[in-house]
Amino acid sequence: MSTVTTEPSVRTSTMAQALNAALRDEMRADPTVHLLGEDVGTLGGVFRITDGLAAEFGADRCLDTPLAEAGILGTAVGMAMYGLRPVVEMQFDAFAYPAMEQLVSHVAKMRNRTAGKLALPITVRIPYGGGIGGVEHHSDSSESYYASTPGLHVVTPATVDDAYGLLRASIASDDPVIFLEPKRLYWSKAELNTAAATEPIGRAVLRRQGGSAVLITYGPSLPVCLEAAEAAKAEGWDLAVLDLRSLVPFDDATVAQVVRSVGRAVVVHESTGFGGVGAEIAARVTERCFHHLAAPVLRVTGFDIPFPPPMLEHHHLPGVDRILDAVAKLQWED
Amino acid sequence: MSTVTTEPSVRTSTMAQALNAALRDEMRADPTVHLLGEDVGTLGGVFRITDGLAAEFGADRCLDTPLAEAGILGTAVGMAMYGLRPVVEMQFDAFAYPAMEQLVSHVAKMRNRTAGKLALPITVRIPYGGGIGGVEHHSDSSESYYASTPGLHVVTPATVDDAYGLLRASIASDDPVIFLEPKRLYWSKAELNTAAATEPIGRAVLRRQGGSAVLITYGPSLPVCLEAAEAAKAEGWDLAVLDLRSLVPFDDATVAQVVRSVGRAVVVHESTGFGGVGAEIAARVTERCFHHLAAPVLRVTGFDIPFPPPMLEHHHLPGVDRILDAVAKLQWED
Amino acid sequence: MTVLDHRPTAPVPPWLPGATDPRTDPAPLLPDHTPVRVLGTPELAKHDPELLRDLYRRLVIGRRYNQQATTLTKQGRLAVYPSSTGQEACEVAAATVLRPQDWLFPSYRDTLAVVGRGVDPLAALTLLRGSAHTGYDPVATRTAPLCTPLATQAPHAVGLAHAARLRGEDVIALAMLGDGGTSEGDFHEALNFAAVLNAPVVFLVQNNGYAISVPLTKQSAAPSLAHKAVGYGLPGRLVDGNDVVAVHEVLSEAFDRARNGGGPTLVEALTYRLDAHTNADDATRYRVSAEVEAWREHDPVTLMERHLREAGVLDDALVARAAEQAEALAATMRAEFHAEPQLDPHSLFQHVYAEPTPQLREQADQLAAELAAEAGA
Amino acid sequence: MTVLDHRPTAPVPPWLPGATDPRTDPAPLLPDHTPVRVLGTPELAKHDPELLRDLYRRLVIGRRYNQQATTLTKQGRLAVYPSSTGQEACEVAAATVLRPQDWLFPSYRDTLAVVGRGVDPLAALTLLRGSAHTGYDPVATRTAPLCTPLATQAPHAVGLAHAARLRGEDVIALAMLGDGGTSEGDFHEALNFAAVLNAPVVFLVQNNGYAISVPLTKQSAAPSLAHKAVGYGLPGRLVDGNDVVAVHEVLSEAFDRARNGGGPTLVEALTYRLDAHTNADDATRYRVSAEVEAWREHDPVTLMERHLREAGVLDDALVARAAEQAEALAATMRAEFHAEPQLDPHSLFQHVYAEPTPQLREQADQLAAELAAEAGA
Ligand SMILES: Cc1ncc(C[n+]2csc(CCOP(=O)(O)OP(=O)(O)O)c2C)c(N)n1
Ligand SMILES: Cc1ncc(C[n+]2csc(CCOP(=O)(O)OP(=O)(O)O)c2C)c(N)n1
Ligand SMILES: [Mg+2]
Ligand SMILES: [Mg+2]
Repeated sequence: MSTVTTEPSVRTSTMAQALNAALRDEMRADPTVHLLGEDVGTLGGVFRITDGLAAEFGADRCLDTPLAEAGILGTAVGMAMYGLRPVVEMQFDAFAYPAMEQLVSHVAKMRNRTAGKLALPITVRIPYGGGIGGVEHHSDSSESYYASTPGLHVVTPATVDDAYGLLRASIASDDPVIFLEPKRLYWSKAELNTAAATEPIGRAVLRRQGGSAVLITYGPSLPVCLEAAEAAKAEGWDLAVLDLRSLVPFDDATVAQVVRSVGRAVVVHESTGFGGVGAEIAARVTERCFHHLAAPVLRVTGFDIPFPPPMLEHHHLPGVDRILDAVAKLQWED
Repeated sequence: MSTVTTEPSVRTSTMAQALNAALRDEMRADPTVHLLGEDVGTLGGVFRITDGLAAEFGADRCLDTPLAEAGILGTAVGMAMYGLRPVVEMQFDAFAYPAMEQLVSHVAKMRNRTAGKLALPITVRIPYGGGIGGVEHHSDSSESYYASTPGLHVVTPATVDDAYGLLRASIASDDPVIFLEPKRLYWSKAELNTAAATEPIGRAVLRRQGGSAVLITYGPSLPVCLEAAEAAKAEGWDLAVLDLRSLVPFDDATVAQVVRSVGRAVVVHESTGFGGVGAEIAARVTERCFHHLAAPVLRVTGFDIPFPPPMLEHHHLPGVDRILDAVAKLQWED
Repeated sequence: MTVLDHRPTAPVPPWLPGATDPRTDPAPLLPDHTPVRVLGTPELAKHDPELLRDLYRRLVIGRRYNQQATTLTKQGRLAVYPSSTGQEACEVAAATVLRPQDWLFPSYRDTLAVVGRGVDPLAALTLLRGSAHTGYDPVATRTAPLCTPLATQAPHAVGLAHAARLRGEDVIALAMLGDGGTSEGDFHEALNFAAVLNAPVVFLVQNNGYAISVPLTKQSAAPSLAHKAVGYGLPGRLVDGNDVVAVHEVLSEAFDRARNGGGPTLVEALTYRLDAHTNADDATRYRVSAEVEAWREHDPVTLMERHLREAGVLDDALVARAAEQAEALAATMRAEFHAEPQLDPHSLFQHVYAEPTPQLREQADQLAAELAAEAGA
Repeated sequence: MTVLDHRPTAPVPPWLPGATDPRTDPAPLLPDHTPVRVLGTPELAKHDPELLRDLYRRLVIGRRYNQQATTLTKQGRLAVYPSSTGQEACEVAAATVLRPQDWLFPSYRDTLAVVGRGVDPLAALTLLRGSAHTGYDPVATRTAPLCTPLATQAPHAVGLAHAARLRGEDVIALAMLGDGGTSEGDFHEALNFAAVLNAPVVFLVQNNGYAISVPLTKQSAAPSLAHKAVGYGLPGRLVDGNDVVAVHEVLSEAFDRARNGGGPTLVEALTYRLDAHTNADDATRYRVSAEVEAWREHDPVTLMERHLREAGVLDDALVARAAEQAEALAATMRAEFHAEPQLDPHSLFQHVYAEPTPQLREQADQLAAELAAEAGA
């Protein structure tokens, strides 16, 4: 991470504000950091994550681009080639798809294609997931596309601290990072100490201890898992909750250690299940912890359907009950 | 499948020829079938899969389009909306990425978005995978993107018969099908009986019986697995080989039945491992067969790297030795 | 001979004369400097008074529709509404020019055009209400679903028009999009395909000066968006988008050209959205009220009323009739949206594929069990 | 005040005069009807004879380079070679116009331009040899990797030029692509970004009449590809792509304009590839030999030689010198490609990330163990 030249602050902050603070502090610390995207300048972004940054740093460093996602990311590639550190905002998950070719064929591969001569320190910020009543194309969870593309880091915060710390670490990374922002947590609040909230990419963290089983999750599903763990007490289950924070690289060491110690695991995410990141997690946990498992690693995920209309989305999103149903299936009779 | 109005034929055929025959027979049987793509007309495609079809059916039904994959697929969507049955050729795996937005936001979702009123019977043919010495961007295995997108069928043949039968079934399907053609098998040869080679989408098939363990695979890796199974005899292992043929829908019934009967499984594919389709297979097999498993389901896949240059690709692609190494790890001591 | 009539003739070597002469077209490629206007010009007199009165009536109803829909968002009856207030002239002209057999490819902002061509208002707003995705049958109504991913509907319009032409049927596709949408690759690819295929499709770009907060000056450096037609060998037309008669005239010409095998046209209509981008947007962040007020002076509804009255085509009685019809529509909307929507959780699994996969059947069963348990608890 | 100087001023309402006047530009938007030519015109005399001789020499070497590379494919020393035989005038002019600080964004067909600007021929061909992806250091050589996904390098050029301008550095980016590439969305988005950002970038489209088998008539209905500039508010230029002096002149003008803050230019060079698309292609499937022969008459190398001899700028000695240098290059290429390439399997894992992930470290160990076992066996 770049040297912080700004005053650290401690205050109650929403995740949106924490992301804004991370951008501001990183822009102050490193003049090569440039933001670009649709409506990021004058408007401050449709979620206001870039609020005030054009005013502070000027339109050149917080650029309202034409409306073309491949063009935005492709332009960012060129900027990075000339030594800038671009941070791209995609307005919503589904609107990042037009940039897929630039992402897969260039952003992810450039370092490899050039034997390390050309690094692309680009951060692509993508608000993702449902739970905010968005109409179609506004609630996709597209992490599996990115996580299965070698060359990308895939990071997703679930707390206010991590939103700040991980975004700064992502911008400072010399590799491209897909930074997935759980949009339904934008308005979640906590105390943020910017001096303390530093976090390198790649470490999972145990958010809750528990001896019966572990819920492995990330991003938007963390609060749901914590709620489920609380509710599980009534059933006599003491559930640990593990927050991955980074899907790539994956913290095999921490995950395996926790799973081995409890012997039962449920993976929870709201993205569709088939071919989702949960499949990878379940598969690799099983490969590494097979003889410690009392039951198969189960998955609680969104259904294998296009994201539903707002009034039906609660049926699709994994909730406390669905998680507890899965926990109940963990063959407690053994 | 449409009524076949052509004479069935029996002859030795390459996979490329079988695909060509399937297109021809489907175009003869159904006048609404239209091909479009880059170089599919006059040239007959860079792999000659559409050879002779413009001559037989005219330029309107075998259309050389401008060079723009999103435009091609988007145009196909409109054609399908008007009752045609478009078959799109993407020239290579990596060149399908520009069409990702059309694919994910429209092709995969249109039926769902319109409560079934608007079906898109589009087949997108994509030559995929390595093993032919292609330079960068010519050897990607992109099946995980498609398999994790609800609304798409994802089909991939590994034999000459299936190339014919599954392509016809895909074109005849009222849903969009991503038809992945293993390009290194284009020149593989077998007897093709077009009358017999019919195959519905969605059924896995056991290509080789075996009692020790099962190799679960598809597309380009089938011949490698069969070779490995043969070589395994020397080690005293009797390996079954299961060819999935369709990744979506997934033939859970057949897969689970075979895994339960042998108790050990290795998933083999050449796509990168992390977040690959193999993760889904391993995860769901484990969920369904946990107590029948003597060992964790292991995966043998390409490494988590951008596809290597031609002279190094053999190190990346799963080969017989790597498969046997995995089989050796199946905890035979139990 | 195919309808495409592609002659892959050898490219003429460029040192031979004539090889690179620009296309000479009955419809000149470059748009006029000034946008086409009819209101306030002698041209108005040439138009059928019945058509003019109908356009006026539709404008009044359209404005009321926009207002009522906006009110519904405030009452929580609609999840979101991207209003076309100020842009009704384009919406109405589009709806009016479409014949029953033609297809409309609307963007999210074009519910008014959708309703205008005959789709039930409730059905047209279903997506924005949030109870289902598309509320109408696109095939029966010949109206594609409202399209959110920008410009992605444009190639669909091309493909449909092309398919209709291949079948020898007289069908025209109208794709509607905004100024921001012209920056997307799909816009480019669609225009190029349309031109190469000579498809009977018309592109109507409503240039309302903004893509959410981004003004046109940051979107394009072109003399006009209509100039974009030149690079595809297509005719481009610039029209005052608040002059419903002018938009109708320019679209009609484009439709005639398409019908007669003349291929696609790109129309840029200069207009302005008087409301925010959607009810969720705060337009004061990026534009000054003086600008909005200036455009209010050129409001498409009052403009039309003034000029038709001047021309003696409209009188108080007709104005009152239109207002009544508008109120009736608003009342219907209020009533329909007052009722709670029918929601069926099981519908989630019904139309993912023609036949649900085994996986979806399992998942549907799971949800059914959950709902049963909830109901039991 | 920022270099972009965006003034998000209110859009002028269209009923006020002047609102929609086309941009008046010192560089007129529309290309001339006829492509710029210098050879065979009195203009030739105005050019520095040293430059002319250098261009000639480079053409001769370039032709030989193409021939040798093609031979290497036949010998199995290159996996594939997309030859620029017939297009050397564009390749040479591009390489010559670039200053050391400028950046080149080549397509797969532009190895000759890459070599021409000073990259080692072996390094330039590494991708096509198949031993590694990019053989040269893009930063040190200011040459982006050869780009295969069509038109995707165009936005990179824009971004780089924009970044250089933001830093106040005099750097121009030259993006090279083919006629087919202009159909891709990325081309459109790049031109639009370039225009809006007023970036110092030049787009050189080599219109060789074909995208693999697809002739230009199926690719575009535009009067010329240079006309595409109009839709972005950019100047477009049409040039005889087999006239190296003309291409050099047109590119130089475009570079001057960019350097002086005049922004981007789109240049279309009319040319022809005399070879097949690559050695793997069979061009007889889609074009007739009469066409090829007609273009041979306009071969860029012989054309240049003839006109320079006529102008008294070139004599037998210089022609012989150029041929010698070309042979020397060919000999170097033969020698370099005769050696077996150095291959390092471990390199597979080295540059996926700055630091290998734990997963990649495991996989690298696995491969190392496999290779050790193989070596042991
Ligand atoms: C591909 C894509 N990117 C981004 C968005 C988010 N978005 C919705 S509307 C909008 C602005 C569109 O502006 P314009 O095309 O001018 O249409 P208007 O809203 O003015 O009618 C944006 C950026 C989107 N819907 N699709
Ligand atoms: C996105 C993408 N789609 C398809 C291809 C496959 N392809 C390689 S070259 C080529 C034709 C390109 O034609 P043109 O742009 O005219 O360049 P030329 O080869 O004539 O130099 C095609 C279709 C590709 N490389 N990238
Ligand atoms: Mg707009
Ligand atoms: Mg070409």
